[in-house]
Amino acid sequence: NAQTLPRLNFAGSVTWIGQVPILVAIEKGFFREQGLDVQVQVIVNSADRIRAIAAGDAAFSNLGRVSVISEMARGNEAFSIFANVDDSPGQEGCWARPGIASVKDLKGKPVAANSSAEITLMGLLSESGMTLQDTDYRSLPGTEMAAALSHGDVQAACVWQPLLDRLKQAVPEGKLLGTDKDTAIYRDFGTMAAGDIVIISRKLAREDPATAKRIAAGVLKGADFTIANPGEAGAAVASYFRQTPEQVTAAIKGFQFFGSAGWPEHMRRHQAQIKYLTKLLHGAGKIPAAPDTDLWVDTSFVPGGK
Amino acid sequence: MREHIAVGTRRLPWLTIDWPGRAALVSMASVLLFIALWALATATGWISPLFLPSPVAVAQAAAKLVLSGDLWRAVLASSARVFAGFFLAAIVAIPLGVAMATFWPVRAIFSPFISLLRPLPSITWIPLTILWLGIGEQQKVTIVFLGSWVYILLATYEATRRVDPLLVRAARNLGAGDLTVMREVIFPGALPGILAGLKVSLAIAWSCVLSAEMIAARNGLGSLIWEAKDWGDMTVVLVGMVSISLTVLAADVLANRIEILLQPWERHRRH
Amino acid sequence: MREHIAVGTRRLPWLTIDWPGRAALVSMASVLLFIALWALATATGWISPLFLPSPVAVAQAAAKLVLSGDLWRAVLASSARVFAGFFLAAIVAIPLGVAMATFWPVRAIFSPFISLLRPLPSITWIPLTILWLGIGEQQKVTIVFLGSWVYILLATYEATRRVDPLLVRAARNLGAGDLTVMREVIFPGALPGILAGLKVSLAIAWSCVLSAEMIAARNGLGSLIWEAKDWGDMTVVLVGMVSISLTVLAADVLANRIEILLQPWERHRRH
Amino acid sequence: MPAILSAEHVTKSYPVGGSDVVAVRNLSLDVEEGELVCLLGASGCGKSTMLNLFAGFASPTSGRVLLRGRPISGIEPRCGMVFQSYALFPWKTVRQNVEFPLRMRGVPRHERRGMAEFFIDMVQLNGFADHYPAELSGGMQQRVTLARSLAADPEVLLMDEPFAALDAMTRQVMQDELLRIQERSGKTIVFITHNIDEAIVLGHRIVVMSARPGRIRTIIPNALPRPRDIHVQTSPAFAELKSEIWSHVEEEVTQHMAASRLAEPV
Amino acid sequence: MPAILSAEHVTKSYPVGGSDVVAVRNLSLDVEEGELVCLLGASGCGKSTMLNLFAGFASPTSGRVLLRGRPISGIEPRCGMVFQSYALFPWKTVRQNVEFPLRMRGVPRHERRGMAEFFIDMVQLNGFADHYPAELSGGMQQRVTLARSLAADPEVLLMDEPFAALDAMTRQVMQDELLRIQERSGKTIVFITHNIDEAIVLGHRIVVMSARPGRIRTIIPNALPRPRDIHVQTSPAFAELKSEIWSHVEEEVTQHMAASRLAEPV
Ligand SMILES: Nc1ncnc2c1ncn2[C@@H]1O[C@H](COP(=O)(O)OP(=O)(O)OP(=O)(O)O)[C@@H](O)[C@H]1O
Ligand SMILES: Nc1ncnc2c1ncn2[C@@H]1O[C@H](COP(=O)(O)OP(=O)(O)OP(=O)(O)O)[C@@H](O)[C@H]1O
Ligand SMILES: [Mg+2]
Ligand SMILES: [Mg+2]
Repeated sequence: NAQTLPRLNFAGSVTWIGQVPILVAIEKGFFREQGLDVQVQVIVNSADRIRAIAAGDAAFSNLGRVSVISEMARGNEAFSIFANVDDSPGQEGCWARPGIASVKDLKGKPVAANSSAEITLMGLLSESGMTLQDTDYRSLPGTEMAAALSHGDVQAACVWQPLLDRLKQAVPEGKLLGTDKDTAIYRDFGTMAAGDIVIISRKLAREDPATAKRIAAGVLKGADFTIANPGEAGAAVASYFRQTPEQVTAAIKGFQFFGSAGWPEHMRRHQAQIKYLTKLLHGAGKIPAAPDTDLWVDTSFVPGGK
Repeated sequence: MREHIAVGTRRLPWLTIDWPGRAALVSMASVLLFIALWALATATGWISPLFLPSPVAVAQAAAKLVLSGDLWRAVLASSARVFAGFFLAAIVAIPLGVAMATFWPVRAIFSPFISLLRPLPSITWIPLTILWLGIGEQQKVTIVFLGSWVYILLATYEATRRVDPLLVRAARNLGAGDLTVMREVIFPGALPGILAGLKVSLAIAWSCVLSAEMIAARNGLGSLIWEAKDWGDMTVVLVGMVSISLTVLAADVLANRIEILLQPWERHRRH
Repeated sequence: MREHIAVGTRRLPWLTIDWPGRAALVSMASVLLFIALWALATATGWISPLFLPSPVAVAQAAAKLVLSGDLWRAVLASSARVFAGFFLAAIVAIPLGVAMATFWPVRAIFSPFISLLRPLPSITWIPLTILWLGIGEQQKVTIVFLGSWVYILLATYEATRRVDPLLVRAARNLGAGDLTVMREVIFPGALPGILAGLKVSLAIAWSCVLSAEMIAARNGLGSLIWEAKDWGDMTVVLVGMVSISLTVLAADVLANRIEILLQPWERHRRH
Repeated sequence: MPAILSAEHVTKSYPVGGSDVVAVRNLSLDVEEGELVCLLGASGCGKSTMLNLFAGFASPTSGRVLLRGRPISGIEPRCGMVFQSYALFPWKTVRQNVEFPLRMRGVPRHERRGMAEFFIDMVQLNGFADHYPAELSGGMQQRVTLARSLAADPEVLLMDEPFAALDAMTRQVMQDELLRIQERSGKTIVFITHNIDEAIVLGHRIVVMSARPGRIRTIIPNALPRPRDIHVQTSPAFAELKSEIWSHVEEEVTQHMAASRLAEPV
Repeated sequence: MPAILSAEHVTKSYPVGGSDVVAVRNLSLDVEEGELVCLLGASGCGKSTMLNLFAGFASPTSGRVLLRGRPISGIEPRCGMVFQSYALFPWKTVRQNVEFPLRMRGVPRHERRGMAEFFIDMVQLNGFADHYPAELSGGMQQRVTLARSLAADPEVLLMDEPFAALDAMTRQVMQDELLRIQERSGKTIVFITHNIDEAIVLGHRIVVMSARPGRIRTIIPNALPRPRDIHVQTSPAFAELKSEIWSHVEEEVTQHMAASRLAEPV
C-alpha cells in the first residue's frame, strides 16, 4: 500500500557513488519501513537541487557542499545540514593530456573542473604555489569533460568517480596529476576536498519533525547497510549507475561511508571542514560573505543526535 | 494554382518534362543515398561508432524504445507540457494582442514590456523559474508559456492591425456596435494571421520544452536526450532527435487540419 | 501613413484626442509604476530578496559589471559567436534557398532533409556537436549555425517563390538571359523577404548562443547567467537577462538600418 | 422638395506631415429625395472625401453636413455605403453577408432568411447564397454588396466608384441593374464615378468637380430618356451632353496632368 | 502586304484539375506591319492567352503562331509586351528601368544614358528619371512601361489592357499619347481592351472576340479620322460604329452573364 504513504522526493544524482546509501535505503525499503514513500529526482546540478528544496519539490538531498556554502553565504535559510554519509578521499582527481607532466605545467593552460573538483584543483595548485588565476580555468559540467579533454579544448580536467574513469578512457595515454588526497584539506581533516553533505528542507524539519526523524533514520540505516553488506548494496543499486553489480560493489569498496556509528564526532569534523572551506571560498572571492555555517546545522531530529 | 517562377529550364529542356511523381522519386533516392553513405561510413570504420553510431544501431535503439513503450511515454510527457504551456500562452496572448491593436492605452501600457521581453529566449528564464517554482511540472509549463506567449501576442497584434479598416467601416455603416465589430469583423479578420502565428509558436514551444527538460525532468523527450548524452549513448540521442522532428511534424499536420476547419471561407484556395 | 483600426473610441471620446506624445507618456508611467511596485515589494520584505532581488541591487550589480568591463566582454563574446554562426548560415542558406526555389531537382534532393531538420531545436544538437567538436568556439558557432540556417533557408525559399513571375516574364521579354534574370530580378525581388527572414533568424541565433553557452563557456552573456545561477546570484542573472534584451534590440536596430540601406526603392514607405 | 442630404460650405483638410492637404474647399450641394446624383471628377479631386463626410466616417474641418436637416455626427447607418472594393466579409457566405444588416436592425431570426432571399433574388444571385465571396466573380461580388446595402434599408445609398473594377461589358449590365433597382425602390443615390459615359447613363444630375482642392465646377441636369440603353448612348443628345461635360472636364484634366508632371513624388 | 504576325488555326487549352479548359479555339488572325489592331472581348474570352502566345510565353496546343512567317518558339523579345500591371522593376529607378533593355541589346554604356533620356522624354517624364516606380502615379508608371518597351525596340508591341487601371480622364490622355507615339515610330501594335470606346479611339481594325472558348466573332475596320478627339467621339460616325460593335458584343455578354449565373463557382 505504497500509494497511501506520504510521498517525498530525494534530489540526487546517479553519477556519484556517494549517493549509494540513500539509493540503498530506497531500494531496500528502509524509508517504507519508516512509513515514507521516497522517490529519486535526478537533478544534475547541485545548485538546482537546493532550489528544488527551497521550492518544496524535494524534501532532502545529498549534494556537493560548495553549492551549500554559496547558498548559505547568500542567506538562503530554506534548508538545514544534518549529516554526511559518504566520503572518498582519493576518488576525485585531475587527469591531464599527454604533454602535461605535473601540476606546474598547467600554468596558463586551459583546465576544467567544477564544484567540489574545483576545490581539489585549488588544493593541488596551491601545493605547487599556484592559484586558479595562474591557469586558464573553465567551469565545465563533469559529464562534458571527456569530450572537452579528448578534443584538446582543455589540457586537464578534474572530476570525481566514475566520471574520472571516463576521462581515462577518453585519453588513455594521459596522466593523473593528483587527487584530493594530495591536498591540505585531506591532511588537516582527513576528508575529500568538498565532499557531499546531506541537507533537509528547514520548513519540513520545523513543521513536521516526525517525518524529518524518519528521513534521517532511513538515511543512516542505508549507510549502515552499505557499510555492512557492500555486495548486496551494490547489487541493489547497480541499475541506477548502469553498471554491473560487481562494478558498483568494487566502487563502493573504494569509498568511505558513515552510518550511525560515531556519528556525532563525524559531524563535528565536517562542520569544522565546512568552516574552513567557507573561509577559503570567501578568500578566493567566490562567495560574497563568510556566514556562520553552524547556524545551518540542525541535528535535533537525527536519532542519536542532540 | 499559383504560378511559380522557374529558371534555367531553357538550356536543359528535359528538366521541363513534368512526369508525375518525378520530384518524389528524386527525394526518395536522395534519402536512400544519404542513409547508404551513413551506413558505409560507419561500417567501414571510417567514422568511429563512438562519434556516430551506425544507422542499424540507431534503428535497434529506436525499436527497443518503441517496444518498451518508453518512447511513447516520453512523447506524451513532452506533448502534455507543450500543450499546457501553449494553451495558457494562447489564452493570455490572443486577447491581449487584440486589445493592444485596437485600444491605444493598452498598447501604450504594455508595449515597453513586450519590447523588453520579446528578445529574451525562454532558456534565460530557467534560473528564475527554478527559483520561483522549483523543478516540477509547473516550472516546465511556465518555460513553455514564457517562450511562446510573446510570439503569439505579436502575431495577434500584427494580424489585428492588418484587418482591413474598410471592413470595420462597412460593419459600422451597416449598424454594428463595438462588440459586433470585434466579434464578427476584427476577430475573424485576424484569425488567419493568429493561426499562422500559433503554428510558428508551436515550433518554438517545442524548443522550449526541450530546454526545460534539461534540468530535472523524470520523463519527456528532452530528458531522454539529456540523460542519454550524460551516459554517452549517442544512439538514443539520435532516436530522440528524430522523434522530436516527427512529433513536431505531426503536430504541424494537426495544426493545418484545425486551420482548415476553422476557416471554411478559405476553401477556394485549396482547389 | 496606413490607416489602422480603432475600436471602442465611440463611448469614451476623450480617448480619441490625439495630443502628441500621449502614448509615450502612458508607456513611461507604466514602466515607472512597474519599477516602483517591484521596489516596494522587495523593500517591504513582501518578496524575499532571495527570490527576487530589489531593483537597487540589480542596478548596483549592473553598475559593477559595467565598470569592471565584464559586461562588455560578455556582450562582445556572445555577439562574435552569433555573428560568426549567423554569417555562415546566411552564406549557406541563401544560395541554397534560391536554388531550391528556382530549380526543382535541388528542391527534390534537399526537401526531405529540410523537413526533418526544421523542427529540431538547436539545443538538441548540443550532445552531438560536443562529441564531434568539443567545447570550443567551433562548437558554439556550430550551434548558432544549426539553429538559424533552416530559418534563413525557408525565408529565402518562400521569398524567392513569391517573386512576381510577371517580372521574370517581363525581363525575358526585354531580352534578359538566365543569369540576368537571377541577378537583376529574382534576387532583388526576394531581397525584402530574405532580409525579413534574416531578422527573425537573428533573434533565433541569439537564443541558440545562450543555450550553447550553458555548457562550458568561459565568457559570453549565457555563461554570465549560468554561472551566476550556479552561485545563486540572481542579481547578475537579471542583469544578464536585461543585457540580452538590450543587445538583441540594438542588433535589431542595426539590422533595420542595413535593411534601409540595401533597399533604396522602399524609401517611399518611410515617409 | 426639401433636400434629404446637404453639404453647406464644407471644407475638409488632412494633416500630412507638417502642413494640411485641402481635399475639399467650401463645397455646397443639395441632394433631393429619390434622385440619383453622379459626382464626376478626376482622381484625387475629393470625391471619396465627400462621400466619407456624408457617411459620417469623417467630419468636415469647417461647414456642415446635414441629413434631413440634422447634422451628421458619427457613422450614420441611414447613409449606406457601397464601396468600390466591395468590402464584403470574406468569412461570411453571401446569405450571411446579406443577413448581417438585418441582424443589426434587429429583424427576428425567422424573418431574416426570407428577407435575405428577397434581396439576393433582386440582384439575381439566386443559387449562390451559400457561396463565399472569394468564390464569386467581381461583378457578382459587387451585386452582393448592393444586396447587403439594400438589406440595411438606408435612406441614402452612397456609391464610391462601385463599378470601376469591372470590365466594360459587365459594367454595362450592372448599370442597367442599378437603374432597375433604383426605379423599384425609389432610393436616393449619390454615385461617384470618373467615367463620363457612366455618369450620363445613370445620373438625374451630374455634378462635375474640379481638381484639388475639390469644388463644384458645374451641375448638369440630365433629361435623357430612361432606360439609357445603347440606342440612347449612340444618340446625338447623348453625344451633345458628353461634349458639354467633356468641355468642363478637359480643362481640369490638362491642368491636373500638367501639375502631376511637375509635382513632387507622392 | 505580308502579315508581320499571324495566328494559324490556334487552339490553346489549359489543364485544370483533371480536364482541359479551352481558352482559345481554332483562331486565325493576321496583323499587318504598322497597324494598330484592337482585340475586344469580355473577361475570360482568351485575349491575354492570345497575347501570351504571340510573346512566346506559352505555345499553342495546336496550330501555329508566326512572326514574319517563322514560328515563334520560346520567349520572343521582338514582340515586346506592355502589361496591365506595369511590371516595372520596383528596385530600379525610371532611368534604370528604361536602360535595362538597352543593356540587354548590348548598347554601349556611353550611348545608353542619352537613349534612355530620349525615351523618357518621349513619354513626357523628364525630371522623373531618378524616381522609383512606387513614387509615381499609375498613369506615370504606365508611361514608364511604354518607354521601356520602346527602348527594347521590338518589331511588335503587345499591350494587354494597359490603361484599365487608370481613371477615365488619365486614360484619355494616355490614349492620345499612344497614338502620337505610334504615328512617330510606326510600330505594329496589338492592343487588348474590353472598352468599346477605347477600341474605337485606337484601332485601325477592331477584332471582336466571342466568349470562351475564344474565337473571332468579327473584324471591323475603323476608318474614323485621326486624332479621334472628343469631337470625333461625339460624331454620328463614332456612334454608328459603337452601335455596330455593341450589337456583336451584347449577345456575347448576355450569354456570358447567363452562363455565370448558372456556373459552378470558380
Ligand atoms: N486620410 C487622408 N490623409 C491624407 N490625405 C488624404 C486622405 N484621404 C485623402 N487624402 C487626399 O485628399 C485628396 C482627395 O482624396 P479623395 O480620396 O477624396 O479623392 P478621390 O476623388 O476619391 O480620388 P480617386 O478617384 O483616386 O478615388 C487627395 O489628394 C488625397 O491624397
Ligand atoms: N494558366 C492558366 N491555367 C488555367 N486556366 C487558365 C490559365 N490562364 C487562363 N486560363 C483560363 O483561360 C480563359 C481565358 O483566359 P484569359 O486570361 O486569356 O482571358 P482574358 O480575355 O484575358 O480575360 P480578362 O479580360 O479577365 O483578362 C479563362 O477562362 C481562364 O480562366
Ligand atoms: Mg476615391
Ligand atoms: Mg487578360
